[in-house]
Amino acid sequence: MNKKPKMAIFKFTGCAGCQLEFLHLEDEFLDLLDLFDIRYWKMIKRDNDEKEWDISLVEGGISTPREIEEIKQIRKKTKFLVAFGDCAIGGCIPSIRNWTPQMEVEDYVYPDTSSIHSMKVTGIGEYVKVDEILKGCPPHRDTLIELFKSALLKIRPRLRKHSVCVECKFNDNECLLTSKKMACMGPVISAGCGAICPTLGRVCEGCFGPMSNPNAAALAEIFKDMGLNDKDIKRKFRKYAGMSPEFRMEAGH
Amino acid sequence: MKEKTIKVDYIARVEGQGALNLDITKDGKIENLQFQVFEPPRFFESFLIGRRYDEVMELTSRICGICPVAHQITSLRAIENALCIEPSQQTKDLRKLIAISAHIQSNVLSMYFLSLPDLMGYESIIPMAKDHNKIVKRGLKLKKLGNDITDLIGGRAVHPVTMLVDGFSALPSKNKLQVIRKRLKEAKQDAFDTVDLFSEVEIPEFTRKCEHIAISDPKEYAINKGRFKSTEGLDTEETFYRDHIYEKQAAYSTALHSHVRNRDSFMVGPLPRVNINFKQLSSDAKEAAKRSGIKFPNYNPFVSHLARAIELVHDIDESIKIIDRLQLKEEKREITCKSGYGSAITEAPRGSLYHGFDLDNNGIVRGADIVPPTAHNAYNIEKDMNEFVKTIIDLPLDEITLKCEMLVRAYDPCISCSVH
Amino acid sequence: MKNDYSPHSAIIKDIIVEAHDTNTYVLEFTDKKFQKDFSWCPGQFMMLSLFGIGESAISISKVGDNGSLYSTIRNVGNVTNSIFNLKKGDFIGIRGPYGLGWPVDKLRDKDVLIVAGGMGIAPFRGLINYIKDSRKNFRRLEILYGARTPEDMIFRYDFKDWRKIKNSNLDLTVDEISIGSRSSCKIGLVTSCFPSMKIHHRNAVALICGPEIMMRYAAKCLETIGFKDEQIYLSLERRMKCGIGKCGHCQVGLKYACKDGPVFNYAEIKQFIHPL
Amino acid sequence: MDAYTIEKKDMKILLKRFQEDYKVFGPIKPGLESKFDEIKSIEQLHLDYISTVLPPKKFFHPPKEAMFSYKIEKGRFTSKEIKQNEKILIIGIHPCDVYALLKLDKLFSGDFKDPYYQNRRKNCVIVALNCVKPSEYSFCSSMNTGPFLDKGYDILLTDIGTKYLIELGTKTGEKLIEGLNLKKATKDNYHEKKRRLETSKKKIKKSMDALKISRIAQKNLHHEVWFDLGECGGVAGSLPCLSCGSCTFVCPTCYCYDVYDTVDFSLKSGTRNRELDSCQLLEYGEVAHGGNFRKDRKDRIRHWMLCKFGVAAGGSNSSCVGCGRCIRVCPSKIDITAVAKAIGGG
Ligand SMILES: Cc1cc2nc3c(=O)[nH]c(=O)nc-3n(C[C@H](O)[C@H](O)[C@H](O)COP(=O)(O)OP(=O)(O)OC[C@H]3O[C@@H](n4cnc5c(N)ncnc54)[C@H](O)[C@@H]3O)c2cc1C
Ligand code: SF4
Ligand code: SF4
Ligand code: SF4
Repeated sequence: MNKKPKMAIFKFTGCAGCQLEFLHLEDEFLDLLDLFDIRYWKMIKRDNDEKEWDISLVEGGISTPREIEEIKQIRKKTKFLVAFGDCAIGGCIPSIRNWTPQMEVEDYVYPDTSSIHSMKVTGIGEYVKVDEILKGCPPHRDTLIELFKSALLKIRPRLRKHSVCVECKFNDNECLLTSKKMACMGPVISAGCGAICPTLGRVCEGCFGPMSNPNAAALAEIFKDMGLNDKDIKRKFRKYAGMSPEFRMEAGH
Repeated sequence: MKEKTIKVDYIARVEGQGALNLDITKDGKIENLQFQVFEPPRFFESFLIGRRYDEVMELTSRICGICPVAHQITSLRAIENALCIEPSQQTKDLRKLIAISAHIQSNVLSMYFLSLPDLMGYESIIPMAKDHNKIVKRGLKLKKLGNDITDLIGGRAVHPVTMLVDGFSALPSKNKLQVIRKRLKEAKQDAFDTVDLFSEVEIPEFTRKCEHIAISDPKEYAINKGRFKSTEGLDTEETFYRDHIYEKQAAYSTALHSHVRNRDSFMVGPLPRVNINFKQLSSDAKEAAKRSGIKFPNYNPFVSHLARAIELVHDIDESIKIIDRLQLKEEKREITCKSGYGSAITEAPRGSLYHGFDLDNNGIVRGADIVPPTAHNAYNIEKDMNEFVKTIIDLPLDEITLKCEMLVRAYDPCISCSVH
Repeated sequence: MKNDYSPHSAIIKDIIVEAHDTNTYVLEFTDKKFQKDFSWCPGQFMMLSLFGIGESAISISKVGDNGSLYSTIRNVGNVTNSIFNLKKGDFIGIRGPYGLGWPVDKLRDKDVLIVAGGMGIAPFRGLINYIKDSRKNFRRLEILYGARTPEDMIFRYDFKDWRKIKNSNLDLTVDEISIGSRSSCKIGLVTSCFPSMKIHHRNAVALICGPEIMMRYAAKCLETIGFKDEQIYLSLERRMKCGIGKCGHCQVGLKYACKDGPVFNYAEIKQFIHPL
Repeated sequence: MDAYTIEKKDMKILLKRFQEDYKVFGPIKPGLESKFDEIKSIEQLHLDYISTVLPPKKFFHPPKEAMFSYKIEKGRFTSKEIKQNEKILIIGIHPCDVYALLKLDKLFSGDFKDPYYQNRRKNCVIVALNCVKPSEYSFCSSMNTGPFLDKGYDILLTDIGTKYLIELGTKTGEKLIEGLNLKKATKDNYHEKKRRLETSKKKIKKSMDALKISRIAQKNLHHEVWFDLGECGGVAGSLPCLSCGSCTFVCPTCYCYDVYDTVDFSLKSGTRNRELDSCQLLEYGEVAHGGNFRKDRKDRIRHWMLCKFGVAAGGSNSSCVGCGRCIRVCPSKIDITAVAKAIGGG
């Protein structure tokens, strides 16, 4: 009768925040243990089963040759592979370093770089096929729950990727960009967070990555009109998803 | 010459990717002991260069998903020190409250989710949840309380968003704070029960006197600010951190090893905090400590769990105190950029956390220096292990292995942080 | 107030496998009176509903003698996939019928040309049977049906009957035929059958249903052989969330596909379905 | 019907009366970015507001709402309509927004009725407020939807200096002020109202040809302005559209919504919900096999504008009322009146 989906959770180059977001489902945690058979989760379990999994959540980007091998192995043993959070999708914040020569980056931190095997950070999609992405740094708990439920129902989760402005409007917020002339990234960033930042008086910095079909060039132009210089604009786009094809131009080469 | 080899390729129930290696020779000597951190570095210090002062907190937050709040506050304070800004009392209070909430969350996670399964004989909390439903539920409830406070003040629990240089972008609602206050009151009993639980579970008898360091303030149990103090006489301001602490690289580890200048490795974390700042604990926390039967200062690293539980009692008391004095008024912030270096030390859940930034005239970062608690501890873990293994050398191999892992988990290392 | 969004419960009486990704479901309302009063016309659709998953617009391909509804479904997404996991005896929600069906009145005493692509044959099945049953009201019937492969063709068991209809022709085309298959289909686009049709455009009406590109192309071809826009009708597919002209998704120019369609006169919507 | 006046400082009397039977909502901030929210005390009420972020549409066709709760037992479902029967009163709705509601009323009735909208509408009293301080973005006067109102209200207020003129539109309105001992309105009061209407009209700078626009738009389906709006910008100084959707969500006549189900972990019960959707968003036109009827930005913004010009399926029921919100919130400075001008309907 054991038809619980077998689940695995992995960490690569990242901060564990996405796994924490999972752990922060305190109200649902015990339900989840009943519904899923968690077979691999290093941060939580000592006995980890490396056989095969129905669903794997992968947190973190890929930044070493060892990680490339590991993610390929995981792909082989996984039916449904989820890029869990921005790092796994496109490298996220750590990818800011990709614009600096790797040697320079390493020399600044380590006296002896011979034992460091880092490369540019990328998302896991660079090396393996990904079945679903959960946007966000970290993804919102609700989207995680949506993913779990749709996995149980075997349907595609409803994860809308329209702009943050939509959620911002749902909250009846005054627009920071048009009324306060603050450089908000909302119009090009994917919804999912509930527009937390604009609702709390801060511009959207873009932690859910690009929305579907964003017009980054136009927003960059708007920022320029507001008095931001080239470097400011690059910094804005070269943050959570600078490597994404959608923001690549604005993030600079 | 090897008789036994202890090898853990990927240490479970800690944050991040680390391994453990050591050989025991026939005559009981320990060789090749390595706490190998193979977590890939993300080079925060490198890519922070060129970023603006007001986004540093947002970036350093991503060093760690468990203790983002600590990184945010440390960054903010370092930047404020560089810009010679003294934030308002309200900002300090709110920061302290959110820092404490993060301590509650992280410490409960460490105690209940990561370490308790060892002490109660489970591989993880998952099977334990069936047999000890009440205990697990208590853990979840306490953790949720911590998270909800972070959520309320910061906007979300992981990588909160409201903290700014010299203030907050939005203040929490008073009504919601009152609801939290009520829940804190109710959680008090859970905190006492936690202390009881961790004074009852059996921990290894092992003591190694090493240097314990924490920030300290005579007026309060220091979290966000204090003098950098040790049990061996170190007593300095955060600005002079680099005069006393330096790092060395070990080839097998991406985490650097910290040393006290002219001395040795040292420990930071809840145990050093309780040891050094026992006097400043709330009276209930002190009382709970007394009842536990353990004497402080204490140099058994496994007592760290109990120290976390004692801090939990204190954290709840302190949170209520802060909520009661918060007025919550909108405040104006005005920031002028200037060049300079600023540094700060705070107590993250896992111990002292150092950030230092060099800014140019336009507020752009020219240099960054970050030392997280687990980087402070990494070398000390090896030193402890070296002594500890000697005391359990006669046990079967898998038990030695488990005990070694338990020692690592007592430190609740945050490996991603340590590498950053 | 009556709630038009509220689905009626129906039971799956039978499942007929049509192709590897297509099944026909025979549905009966649990409320027998409701079933008796149910009236429809060919080309209309209903909203099938699975609570927890969602709703989908599905054509009524036939209504049985006892009033049971036949819906032929291709497995493409959430709702359709979940319907595929259902068994005989399982329950499903139905709202409808909705929309305006084929313009049967306009077909009277006319040659009728039916052009179907893929799933597009589903809404025609009812119409073809209707024409068969009142044969004298219509003139020549020409059915052109194209699919990807012969195995993708649905209602194959009906072909024999359709071929028996007097003064009619059924032409089948496919994109490809696998080696060894004994198919009588032609390879090519449905439009390749236009030249051999025995109907005269001056007194004919063309009805098209299929993927939108195919419909646009077929309509264009019909224009070139003399059909006027007014003589062409299309049944459009759009995303539908409510089926009753409230949610907005199915707008085609000034019309809703759900309320004013899904069958439209080509002249009416031409300018909205051709991309800029 | 009779008309009355009330001193502004006495408005709390009116509010108190309203609160006896209704939960009262009104604008809570002065200026352009106000918000309709619950009014518990008179200090919260800011009738001097210029416009709100979301129109009062949010009370009748909320951004998100649950339609049904359902249960599945042994494969059979039962569903229950989720009803909302709270009696509310909204004070301070401007004429353009009232007109928008009248349009939505039509849209949500007809052969098929929307019980959710209609129920909420039935349970709500409208205390409208003539607009003496139109925003720089408004063009209601050319759409015949303002700045002053002639229908659609239970009670209508007009700021006539130190007083409000109170006009009554329905029996409900009449009943509400019964026994309050208000002063009867004088000729002078009406005179002042008229004077204010004239000055208010003069403040309106933008315009659009309401009578012609739908015809003109229909003739210009392939005008180059659509391409410019979607891809290059430069329509009266605008940048290209971002597809952020803001314009549609703040629009008082945009009605499109998406429907989706949620389940709880039992997978056996949950709710069927709806949420506002927008034709400016890519997902709006998606269908099976990767199809999308409005993949290009220019098609989406064209559709939106056409809808607002009354050339989409909503017809005049979804067309523009000239509130100016979309102009204000557009980060790319796209101005619907400028687009109308560009195609010759200015
Ligand atoms: C009038 C009418 C009559 C119809 N008659 C029939 C009929 O008789 N038989 C029949 O089989 N079909 C018919 N259809 C088509 C049918 O309605 C759709 O195929 C069906 O609604 C698909 O629903 P679904 O929930 O299964 O798929 P959905 O889950 O809605 O997905 C459909 C497709 O859309 C895409 N998609 C949607 N959302 C996303 C997203 N967020 N991300 C990525 N991709 C996405 C996917 O490619 C997916 O394959 C008819 C349609 C209309 C309008
Ligand atoms: S504040 Fe930002 S997210 Fe909100 S509407 Fe304005 S631009 Fe969009
Ligand atoms: S189709 Fe019309 S009503 Fe719907 S979102 Fe677009 S403009 Fe608004
Ligand atoms: S608000 Fe402006 S940028 Fe955003 S979708 Fe509307 S027209 Fe486009």
